[in-house]
Amino acid sequence: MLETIVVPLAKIVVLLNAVLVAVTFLVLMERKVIAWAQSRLGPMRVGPYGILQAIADPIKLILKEDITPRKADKYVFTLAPIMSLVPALVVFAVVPFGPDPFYYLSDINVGLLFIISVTSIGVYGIILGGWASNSKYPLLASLRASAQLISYEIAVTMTLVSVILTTGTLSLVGIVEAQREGGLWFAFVQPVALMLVFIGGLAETNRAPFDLPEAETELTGGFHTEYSGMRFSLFFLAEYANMIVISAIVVIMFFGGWLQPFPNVPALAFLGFVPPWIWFIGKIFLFLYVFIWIRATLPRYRYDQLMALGWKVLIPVAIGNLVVTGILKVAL
Amino acid sequence: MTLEAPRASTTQFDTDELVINMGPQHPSTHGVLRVVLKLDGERVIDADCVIGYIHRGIEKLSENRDWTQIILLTDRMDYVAAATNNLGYCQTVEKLMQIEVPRRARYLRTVLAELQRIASHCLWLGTHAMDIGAMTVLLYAFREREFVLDLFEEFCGARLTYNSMRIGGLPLDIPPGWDKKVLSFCDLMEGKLNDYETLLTNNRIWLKRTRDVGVISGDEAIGLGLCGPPLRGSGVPRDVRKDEPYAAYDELEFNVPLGTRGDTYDRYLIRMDEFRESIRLVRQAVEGIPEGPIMGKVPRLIKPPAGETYHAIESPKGELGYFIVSDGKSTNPYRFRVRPPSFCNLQGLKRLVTGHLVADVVALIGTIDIVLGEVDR
Amino acid sequence: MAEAIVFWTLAVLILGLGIAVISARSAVHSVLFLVVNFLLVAVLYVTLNAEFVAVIQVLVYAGGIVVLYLFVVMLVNLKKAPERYADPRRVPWTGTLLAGAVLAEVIAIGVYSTVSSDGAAATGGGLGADTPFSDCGSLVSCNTEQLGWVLYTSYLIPFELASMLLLVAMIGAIVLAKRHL
Amino acid sequence: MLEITPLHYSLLSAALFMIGVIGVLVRRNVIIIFMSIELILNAVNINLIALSDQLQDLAGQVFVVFVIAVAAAEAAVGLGIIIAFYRNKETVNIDEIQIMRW
Repeated sequence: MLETIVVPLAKIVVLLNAVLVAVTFLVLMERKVIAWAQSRLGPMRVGPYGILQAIADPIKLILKEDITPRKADKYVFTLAPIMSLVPALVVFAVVPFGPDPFYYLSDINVGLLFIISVTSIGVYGIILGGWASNSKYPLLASLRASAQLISYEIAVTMTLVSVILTTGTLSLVGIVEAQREGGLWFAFVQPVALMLVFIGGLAETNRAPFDLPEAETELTGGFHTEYSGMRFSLFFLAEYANMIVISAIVVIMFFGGWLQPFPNVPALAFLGFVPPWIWFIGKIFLFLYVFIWIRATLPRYRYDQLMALGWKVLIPVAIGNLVVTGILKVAL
Repeated sequence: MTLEAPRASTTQFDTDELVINMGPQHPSTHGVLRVVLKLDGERVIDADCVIGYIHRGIEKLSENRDWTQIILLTDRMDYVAAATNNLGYCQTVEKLMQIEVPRRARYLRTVLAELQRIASHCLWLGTHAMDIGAMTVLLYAFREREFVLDLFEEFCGARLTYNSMRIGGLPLDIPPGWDKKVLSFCDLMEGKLNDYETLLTNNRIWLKRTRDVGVISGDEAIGLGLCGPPLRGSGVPRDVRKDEPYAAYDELEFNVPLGTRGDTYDRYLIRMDEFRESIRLVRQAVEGIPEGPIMGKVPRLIKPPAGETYHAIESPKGELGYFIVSDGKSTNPYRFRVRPPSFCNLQGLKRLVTGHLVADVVALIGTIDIVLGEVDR
Repeated sequence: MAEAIVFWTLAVLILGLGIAVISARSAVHSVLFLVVNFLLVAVLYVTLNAEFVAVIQVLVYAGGIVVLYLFVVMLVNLKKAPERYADPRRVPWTGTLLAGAVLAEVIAIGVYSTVSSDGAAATGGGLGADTPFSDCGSLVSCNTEQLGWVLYTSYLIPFELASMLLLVAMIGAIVLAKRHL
Repeated sequence: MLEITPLHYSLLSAALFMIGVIGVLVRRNVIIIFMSIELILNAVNINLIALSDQLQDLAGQVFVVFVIAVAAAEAAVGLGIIIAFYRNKETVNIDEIQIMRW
C-alpha cells in the first residue's frame, strides 16, 4: 500500500508543485534575462530585486476577472486551457531526475514515445482555444498553430528515432545509461539531431523566432486573445511547462541527463560531489536560458517561411540523419 | 492591378474570404490606424485604410490662430519629429514675408532638424523591428532616442513638443557646452548604429522577412505620390534638402542614399544610411556654427502680405510641405494646408500589401513609417 | 478486482463517449469526444499489455488523425446548419434498429457460448511467441522490441504495402485539396 | 462481473461497433460519418488487442498497427474529398451530395 500508492502520490504532489513553482520563477527569469539583454533592470519592485514578482504575477492572474465572450462556445472555451496544460504536466511522469527510482515516477519502456505522443495532444488546447473564442484573430492563430505543431512534430519525432537507433532503447533511463556507458554525451555523437530537436522544440513550444501563433504584433495575442484571468494563466503555465519539457528532453537525449560532464574521464571525477539531480536541473536551466536568449535576439519568421523551413529543411535533414545513423549502425 | 504572389502559398484551401479589422486597437498599427483586410487564408487580397481617429482639425484651427501660435499646433502633427514641423512652418512664413534668417540660426536649425531625424528614425527602427519580432532593438533604439530628447530638453525645455523655432530664427540660443554634448552624442550614436546593424542587417530571418517584401518600382512610387525613404528606396533621387536646399544644407556635405530593389530591406538600409548622413550633417553643422544673432529682423506684429506660398522640407518621413494663403489684412492665415508625408505614403499601403501575407502587413506599415498624428492632423 | 474496476469504468466511458460522438450537435464537440474516446481506448490497450500500440494510438490517432478532422471541421466553416436538409426517402431508424438487432445477436452468441462451453473462449489457444525475444518472459517487458521484430520479419511485405498505401493516400489528399496543380 | 474475460472485451467491441454503425446510418454530416467509421475501426482494434493478449500472439497488435495506418490513409483521402466537395457545393450534408456529379 505504502509503496504502490502513498509514495507515488507524494512524488506526484511534490513534482507538480515543483513544476508549477519552477514555471512562475521561469517567467521571472525570462523577464529578468530579457531585461538585461535590453539594458533594463526588469521587475524590481516586489521583494528584493523583484524576486517576489514570481508570486505576485500568479496572484494577479488568479484574482483577475475571468471573462467568457458571449458568443464563445462556453464548454470548449473552458476546456481548452485545461487540455493545453494537462499534457504538459503529464509528461513529467516519465522524466528521470536521477539514476535511482527515487528520482522518477516511472520508467516505462516506451518512455520517449510516451513523451512524444502526450505532447502531441497539447495541440488541442491551442486549436480549440482559438476556435471556441469565436473571434477572427484567435481563429487565424489557431489554424497557424495546428499546422505548425503538426509539421514540426514530424521533424522532431523523425530525429528522435535516430537517437533511438543509437541507443536501442526507448526508456529515458536507458538512454541516459547508454550515454554513461559510452562515456560520451549524444550531443557529440548526434550533433545534427541536437540542432534539429532544439529548433523543432522552439517551434513546438511556440517560442521566438517561431512564436507565430501568439505573435502579438500580428495577431494581437494569438489564440489566447480572448482569454483572461485564470484561464489565460493556464495557457501561460502550459507554454512554460512545455519549455521545461523540451529542455528536459534535450538534456536527457543529448546532454547526459543527470550525468556529470565526461562521466568516464577520471580527471573530472571530482565533479561527482554534485548530486545528479542538480546536474539535471542545472542543464535544464541552461537550455531555458538559451530559449530566452534566442527570444531576445531574433526577429520572427513569417508563416510560409516557417512551414517551408519545417518541411523543406528540417524534415529532409532529419530523414538524412536517420539514414546515415542507420548505415553507420549497421556498418560499425 | 493584378499582382503576382511573391511566394508560393502554403494553404491552398479555397476558404471564404475573411475580413478582419487590423486596428484601430492593434499593437502594430502605430497608433489608431485601422486597416480593413480582406484575406484569402493568410493572403491579403484587399486592404482599406480607415483614418481620422485622431483628427483634431489642426489646419482649420490654424486659420483662427495668429501666426506665432500656429507653431504650437505644428508640434502636434508629427509628434515624434516636432522640430522638423516647426522648421517647415517657420520657413514657409519667412518665405511669404521674405525674412532673412541669420546664418547662425540656420545652422542651429539644421542641427535641430537632423537630431530630430535621428530621433524619429530611432523610433521607426524600434517599432519596425518590434513588428517583425526583434524586441531588443526597440529598447536599444529608444535608449538612444532618449539622448536626443535630453539634448532637446536642454535646448528648449521640452522633450516631445518643442515649439523650438520662431518665425525669423530661434527663440533662444544654445546653452553653453551644448555643442560639445551634441558631438559626443554623435560619437556614441555611431557605435550604437553598429549594434543595431549587428542585430538586424545580416540576420537571416530579418532578410527573409524584408527582402522582396513590398517591392515597388520607382515609377509606381512616383505615381502613388510616395516621398522620403519609401521613394528613395525605389531608386528615385528625390530629397528636398538637395533639390531645393533650405536652412544650411547648401553649405554642408551629405549624400542621399538610394535603394535599388525598392523592397522593405532597401528602405531599411536607406534609413540606416540616413542615420549616418544625419550624424555627418550634425557634426559639420555644429562645428561650423557661426557667431551672430539668432533672430532676423521680424516686425513686432506678424502680418504677411497678401499672397500664397508653398514650401517643402525633407522631414524624417518624407516631403513635408506647407501651403499658406494670407489675405494680408488679418493676423491669421486665410488658408492653411499641410502636405503630410505620412498621409501620402499611407496611400501606398494598399498597393504594397496586396498579395502579401498578414505578417507582412505589419512589416509594411512599419516600413512606410507613418505617424497617425500627421496622417489625421 | 482492480482489473474489473478499470475495465468497467473504461467500458462505460468508451461507450458513453461513443454515443456522444454520434449524437453531439456541434461537429467540434463530436471531435472532442472522439479524442477522449481514443485516449481511453489507449488506456484500455495499456491494461491489455499493448503499450506500443497504446502509444501509437495516442500519437497517430489522437495526435494526428483527429487533429486533421478538427482542421477540416474548422475549415468547413458552414454558414447554414449542415444537417438542415434531410432526404425524404431517408429512414434513419431502420438503420438503428438493424444495428441494435445485430448487437443483440452478438451479445446472445457471446453469452450463450460462455454458458454452454464453460468458458472455453476464455482459455484461448495460446500460440505463444516464437520470436528471438522469448527470453523476455511475457509480452509485457519488451513489447516494443518483439512487435518490431514481428513487423519487420513475418509482416514485412504487408508493412511495405502499408507504407505504399500511406504514400498514395498522401499524394491523393494533396491532389484533392490543392486548388490548381 | 468481476472476472474479465475476452468475452467482455468482445462485447465492448461489438457495442462500440454498433454505435459506429448507427452513427454512419443516422447522421447526415459527412465529417461525423467519417468519425463513426473511426469508431468502428477502434472497435475492431479493441477486439484484436484483447485477443492478442489472450492468445499471447503479437499478430493482433501487428494488425492494429496496420489498421491505424489504413485509418490514417482513409482520413487523409476522405477529408481531402470533403474539402474538394465543400469547395464546389458548400455543403457537407450527405443527403445533398447524392448525385454522382457536381
